[in-house]
Amino acid sequence: MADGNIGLWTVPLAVLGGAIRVSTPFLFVSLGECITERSGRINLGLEGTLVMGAMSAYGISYLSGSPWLGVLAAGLTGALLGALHAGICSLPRVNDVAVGISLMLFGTGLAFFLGKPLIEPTAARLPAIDFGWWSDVPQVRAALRINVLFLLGVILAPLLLWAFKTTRWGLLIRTAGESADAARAMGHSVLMIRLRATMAGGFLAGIGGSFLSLFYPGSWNEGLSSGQGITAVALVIFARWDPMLCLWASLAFGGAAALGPALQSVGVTSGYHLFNAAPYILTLLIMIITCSPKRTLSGAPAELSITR
Amino acid sequence: MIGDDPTPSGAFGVEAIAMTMRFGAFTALDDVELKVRPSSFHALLGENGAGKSTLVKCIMGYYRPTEGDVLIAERERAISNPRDAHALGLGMVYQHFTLVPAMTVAENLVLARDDVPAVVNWAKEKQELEAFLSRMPFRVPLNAKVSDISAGERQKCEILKQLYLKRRFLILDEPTSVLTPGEADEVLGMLRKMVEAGELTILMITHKFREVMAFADEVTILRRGRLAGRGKVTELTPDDMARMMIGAEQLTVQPARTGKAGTIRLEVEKLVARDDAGAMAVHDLSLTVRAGEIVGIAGVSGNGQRQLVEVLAGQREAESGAIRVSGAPYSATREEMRRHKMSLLPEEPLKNACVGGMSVADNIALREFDRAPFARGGWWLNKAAFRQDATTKIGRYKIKTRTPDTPISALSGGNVQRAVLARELGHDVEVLIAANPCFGLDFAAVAQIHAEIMAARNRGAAVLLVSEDLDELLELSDRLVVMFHGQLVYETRAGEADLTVIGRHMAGH
Amino acid sequence: MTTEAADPIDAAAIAPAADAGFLQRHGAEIEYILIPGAALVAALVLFGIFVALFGKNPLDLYWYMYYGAFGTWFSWQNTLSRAAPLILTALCTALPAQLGMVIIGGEGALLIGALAATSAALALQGLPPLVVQVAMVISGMTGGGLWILLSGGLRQYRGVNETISSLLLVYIALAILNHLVEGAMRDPASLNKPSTREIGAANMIGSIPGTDVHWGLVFGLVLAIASYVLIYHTTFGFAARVAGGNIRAAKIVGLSVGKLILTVCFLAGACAGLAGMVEVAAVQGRTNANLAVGYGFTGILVAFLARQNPLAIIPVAILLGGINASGGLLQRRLGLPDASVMVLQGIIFISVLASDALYGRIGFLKGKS
Amino acid sequence: AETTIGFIYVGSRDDYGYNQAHAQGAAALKKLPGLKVIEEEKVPETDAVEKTIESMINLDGATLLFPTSFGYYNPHMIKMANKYPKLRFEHCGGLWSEKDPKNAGSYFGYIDEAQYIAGIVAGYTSKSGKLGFVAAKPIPQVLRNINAFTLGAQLANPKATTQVIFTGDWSMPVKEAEATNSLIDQGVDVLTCHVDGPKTMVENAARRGAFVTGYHVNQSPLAPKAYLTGAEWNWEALYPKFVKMLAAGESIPNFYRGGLKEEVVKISAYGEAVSEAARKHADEIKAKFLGDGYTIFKGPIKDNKGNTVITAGTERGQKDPELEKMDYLVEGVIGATS
Ligand SMILES: Nc1ncnc2c1ncn2[C@@H]1O[C@H](COP(=O)(O)OP(=O)(O)OP(=O)(O)O)[C@@H](O)[C@H]1O
Ligand SMILES: Nc1ncnc2c1ncn2[C@@H]1O[C@H](COP(=O)(O)OP(=O)(O)OP(=O)(O)O)[C@@H](O)[C@H]1O
Ligand SMILES: [Mg+2]
Ligand SMILES: [Mg+2]
Repeated sequence: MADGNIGLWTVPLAVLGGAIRVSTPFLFVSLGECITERSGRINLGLEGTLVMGAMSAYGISYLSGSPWLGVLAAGLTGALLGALHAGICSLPRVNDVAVGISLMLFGTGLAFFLGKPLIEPTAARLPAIDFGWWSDVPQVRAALRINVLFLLGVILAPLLLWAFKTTRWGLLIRTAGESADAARAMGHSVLMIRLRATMAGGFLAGIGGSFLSLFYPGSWNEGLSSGQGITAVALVIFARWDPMLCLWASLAFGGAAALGPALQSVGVTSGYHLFNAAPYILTLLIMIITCSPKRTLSGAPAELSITR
Repeated sequence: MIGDDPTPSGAFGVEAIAMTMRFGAFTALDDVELKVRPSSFHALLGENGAGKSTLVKCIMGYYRPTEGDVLIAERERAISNPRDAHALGLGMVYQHFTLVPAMTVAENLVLARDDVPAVVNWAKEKQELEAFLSRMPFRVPLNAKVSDISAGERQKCEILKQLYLKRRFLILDEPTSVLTPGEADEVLGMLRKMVEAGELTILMITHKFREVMAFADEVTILRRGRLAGRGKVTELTPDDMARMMIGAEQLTVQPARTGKAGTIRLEVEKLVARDDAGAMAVHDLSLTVRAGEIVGIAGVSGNGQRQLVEVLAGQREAESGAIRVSGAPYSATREEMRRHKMSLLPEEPLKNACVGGMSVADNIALREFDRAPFARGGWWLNKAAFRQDATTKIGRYKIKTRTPDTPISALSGGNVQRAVLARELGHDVEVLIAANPCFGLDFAAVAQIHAEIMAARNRGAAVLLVSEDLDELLELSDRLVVMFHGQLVYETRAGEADLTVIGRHMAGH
Repeated sequence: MTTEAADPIDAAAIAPAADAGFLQRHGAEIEYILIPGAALVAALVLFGIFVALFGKNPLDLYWYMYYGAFGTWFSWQNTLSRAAPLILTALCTALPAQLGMVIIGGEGALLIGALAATSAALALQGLPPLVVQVAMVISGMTGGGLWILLSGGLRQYRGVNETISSLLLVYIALAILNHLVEGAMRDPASLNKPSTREIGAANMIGSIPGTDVHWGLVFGLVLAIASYVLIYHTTFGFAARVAGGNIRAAKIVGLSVGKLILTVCFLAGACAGLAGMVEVAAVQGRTNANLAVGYGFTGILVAFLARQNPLAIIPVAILLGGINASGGLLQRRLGLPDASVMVLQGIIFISVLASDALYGRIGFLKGKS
Repeated sequence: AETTIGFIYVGSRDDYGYNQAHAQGAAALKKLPGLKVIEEEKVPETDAVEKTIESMINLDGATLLFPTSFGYYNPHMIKMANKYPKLRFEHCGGLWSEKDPKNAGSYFGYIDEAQYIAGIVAGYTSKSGKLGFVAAKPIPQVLRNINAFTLGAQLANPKATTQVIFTGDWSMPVKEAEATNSLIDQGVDVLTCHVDGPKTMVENAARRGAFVTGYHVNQSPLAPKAYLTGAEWNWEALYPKFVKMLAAGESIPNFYRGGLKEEVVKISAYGEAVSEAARKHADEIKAKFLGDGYTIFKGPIKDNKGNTVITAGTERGQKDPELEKMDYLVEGVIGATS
């Protein structure tokens, strides 16, 4: 052990570390999408928001030297894209799924376009907190170097759950998502509620992007997101619109994503493509086990176009 | 200022002046005037589609009228959305529920307030709600999800919500259609007392003359978007009102009951079915209906009637048990429905039996579209046949629609019902299953549907009629059974039925 | 607006303005051309402003776009080649959409279709090319069809949301493809690009005579028109639209929703699978990771822009093909990065979608009733 | 008149890796008089590249084309070369053979020479004797780099091992970062890679205190302390050479290969962490490459399953076609090719 050789223990440790490292963007995007979908709208464009957030965070961090300013910029960019989505969807007869897909393209394209000069420079990164001080195994220490954003996300999940139950804001979002007629009859503007919810969702997704470029993997390039945004949107449905389940699902997904490389590092090499697909296979299996043909998806906001 | 009180407290009156409302090219309201005096119980009558709901929605600011003004306590007010109306003390129970099904009753009540605190203290709120409920003559389960309570409870919950919100002018859009007559009397009686005490003014839309005669002071009657008459209830008879509503139109005359029950047509044996949440809804239920017989199922809503009808309609899988039609096993396939000449009139037809986005003509053709003349060779659609058949049926069943190509969702509830009637009864019927077929319909439509059902029976159809309206059941049924907790608990011949005995069984005693 | 970039459709729509009665009689049809046309023009103006911010001349931009997409016979062929696979993959989303299902996994069906078609061709080496080609079509379509059928079946028998399952299945299909191509099916001679063995030059389906556009375009056109007929003129399509509009209504008239779901999913997957087969039999000659270039994903966008109407898919796919074709010229002549094409597509789609709000609201097209 | 030269990249031309290296070569051409260079990036390896080539020919008048991605070669570029026999096509990485058109050519660099030297430096620097390699796919070009790197390291430390992780594709930053972390968790302390953009590996390894050697282009600015050296392309030198050959009326050999000596590849300047001994040994070998020649794959060599893949006495020189088909990992590499 002294030489840091921990053999097969690498695998669980990598899965744990991966769960912490890889899950944060999933967590933020899925929590953001959870807010949006709870208000009765689906924003598939969060993939574009994520990439745009990553780029703007990196750019601002590089220009200002402050990664936190970068995070803020990413959030604001995301909120702006969310406002664009909500704005277009509030026109009559406009399909939110289609707008989302267009925004995915637009956000990604814009990020690539503006991000060309940011590929080479190195920007200031977000700091990590060392939670592994108690251990003298370097691998454990590395796995437990945790970013503040991850912790924020972990706190945000129960907070959202609480907010949906006990705050006016949360109750209104749910009302708009469950019955637009009811919200209208109460005299609320469903469009405004959805606008705010979509902006909030975009804000969180943007922050998720900033984690990618400012912490892990920690730089800006065009391949940065290999579909994390769209996968996270799918995770929300998987998590039945429950913020706590979003948290667990994101952690599981992050952990599963670390499985492939970790297994290879201890010599399990055959079928690495299949191991790399583990998160997707796992998600599908869990869905097959937990769903039932007799019931419609429980927890689905009734106004949501995609599950109606 | 919008928010200031019209009067410091107590009931106030509302007037609508020269209201006109157009939806696109269609005029739903044409220069209508309505005057509701303070502390009165005012009824608004009219056929389906007359524009009643539209008028009150304009008053509430839910719609913005094309022209016209609203006076609240004799002062002109700009009401641009329901919040403005709420601030003035107006409240409304909508025709279609506006409770959020996925939320609890308590959440729905609190959320409806205009002053919901940013963070809700549920312990305190629930205490206050309990205290409020204890002052009311009926109760609703605070912690139950709205989707889990019965339609009657939901309706009560809607009304309680308005009282909880301390409205002083209350609009009720067909509040009693899901209540039993007893419940209706209970609810309206309580409201009537509040009106008499000067706490409340009520504007109620209804199709039931009985309620108008028993509770209302004044009526206003609309016909095709125009004012057709108004007056004091004491000075009018139901016949007067009916004439104002339908003009010179003739009511469909219900044919007399003729013929005797024949062989068994529909047989349900030990049927078990669960509801969406997985709870037992229909429990070992057995039932037979003979040709030329109407069997009525009475029961408080939520006792498994819906699930029973859904199984028969093929909308729900039975857990166990058997269904036979004319002796052959039946599993609700298209082939079987056709072979046995089945017809289904489900409740909420727009939700249960129509495709809202498709045209009236398409919806009328849903049962026959894959046969000649609608389909050539069994697969090529003949659009001309669709239109032709629809035009005939629109005329025969008096469906008010602009064209056969209008999407059916643009029709008023009664006319959707008529379109389904045209589809389901426009040909030979051997088995008819009807669930609350007259829910929310005006008396002309009710008369037509009752006549059609009776005619089908007389022609030898086996009819299963599930209804929450005891009057309807007593009028139509040959045999009456009571359903409670998923089981049939009582059976009687309709002629010998005793209302109190039935009521007792409905309540499970 | 510049004249050269203005699209011809727009001009045609405005031409009969002299006859007011005509305009109102054909208001609905004219709207279907006028509104997207106007949205396109608006998007081009916005994009012109965008590139102007980066110091490029918008007039050049419009000219190159027109020239690169439709300016020469070569440009047209370029455009049509790029449109061909998109028509097929768009059908994979548009067909289930009739049933109210949102399938976003056409990419997976394309890959599996390609694998299946390749396997068939490799198994039948030596038989007459026509036999091999027909076998490739059948197995490609079956492979793709079964893949989306999996999503449909999971929804029907397990209640699994088809949107997620079809998306997850894309990643799984890609892993399977890579696994086989680098393992069991690898041609040992494919050194630095792991691939299956070649299907053989004789078995390639080649181009439409007189052009460089492969047969995939014809397949796409035929299937798009067939889908349109199926949906709007046959009882099957009617039943599907009923079930898509309201499942409860479909059941109460005894339609077998389950069978409809499964059949439509199979047909949808078959279209994408055929796209995969065409990529193999007309372009690559074998299966390898090059097949996963996102045709399936672009198809989703095409389908939504076409409002799930199979006929409208054709012009939308051509529009997209044109943008992609002219994208190269923009890079080369104006020095714009590749991403500018994505920005342009994004703007166009957003603008066209937003214009949906205008239908039935254009004053001079409304009849007085 | 100007000669128009078209460059086609499979990814973004500023990816700090493979495509950027080519773009730097193209940039070198832009400085020469009488040349017009046109570029198109992110062209997938489908018929899109055929259309791009034709578009460059038909609309821009290109006469010399550089489709720079491996997957462009067969069938796409071959098809175009047959269709346009008067124009010249130069492909990077392909294996031109006699049956291919004469106006097409393939060039590539023996970058394993640079990797070999990087391996020497890595072998000296590693304390644990464990090296790590983040690779995209188990294909000959990649395996050759892994093997050369390992053989180089074993010159410095006969016990040195290289652990390899395949990410499955050319650009997967999250996977590359995970692979980097997994390797370091296994005790690896010097890493290198063969993916399109090494930035992710370099930065993440440096953050965890490991050393790296670079690939494609010089990444030392990213991690000045951790960067030991790197295997770089030298297209800036090669492309002008090609153009001059054509201008002089000579023909470029259809099958063109070269290493350090031919200036097709180069080595990044040593970082500060490179010991004196390492520099000396590396420079010594480098001199041999530049001089009379040096053979990396000299028998006996066993693969990591114990089979002899190059028998004693056999020397596989750089031009040996067997090396282009490499499908094994040499002894000392931990990992498998499938
Ligand atoms: N949003 C709308 N868009 C178009 N037409 C509408 C709309 N709402 C109502 N209508 C039409 O206006 C007319 C009046 O409808 P309204 O709902 O006011 O009738 P009603 O008198 O309440 O009937 P019912 O007794 O069936 O409830 C109907 O013909 C209906 O089709
Ligand atoms: N109430 C509902 N809301 C939404 N989706 C539903 C509902 N009921 C059923 N579904 C879905 O509709 C599809 C068809 O259901 P079902 O299997 O009952 O159809 P069916 O007509 O009986 O089919 P078949 O008899 O051909 O197998 C299933 O995918 C099911 O998940
Ligand atoms: Mg009404
Ligand atoms: Mg069934």
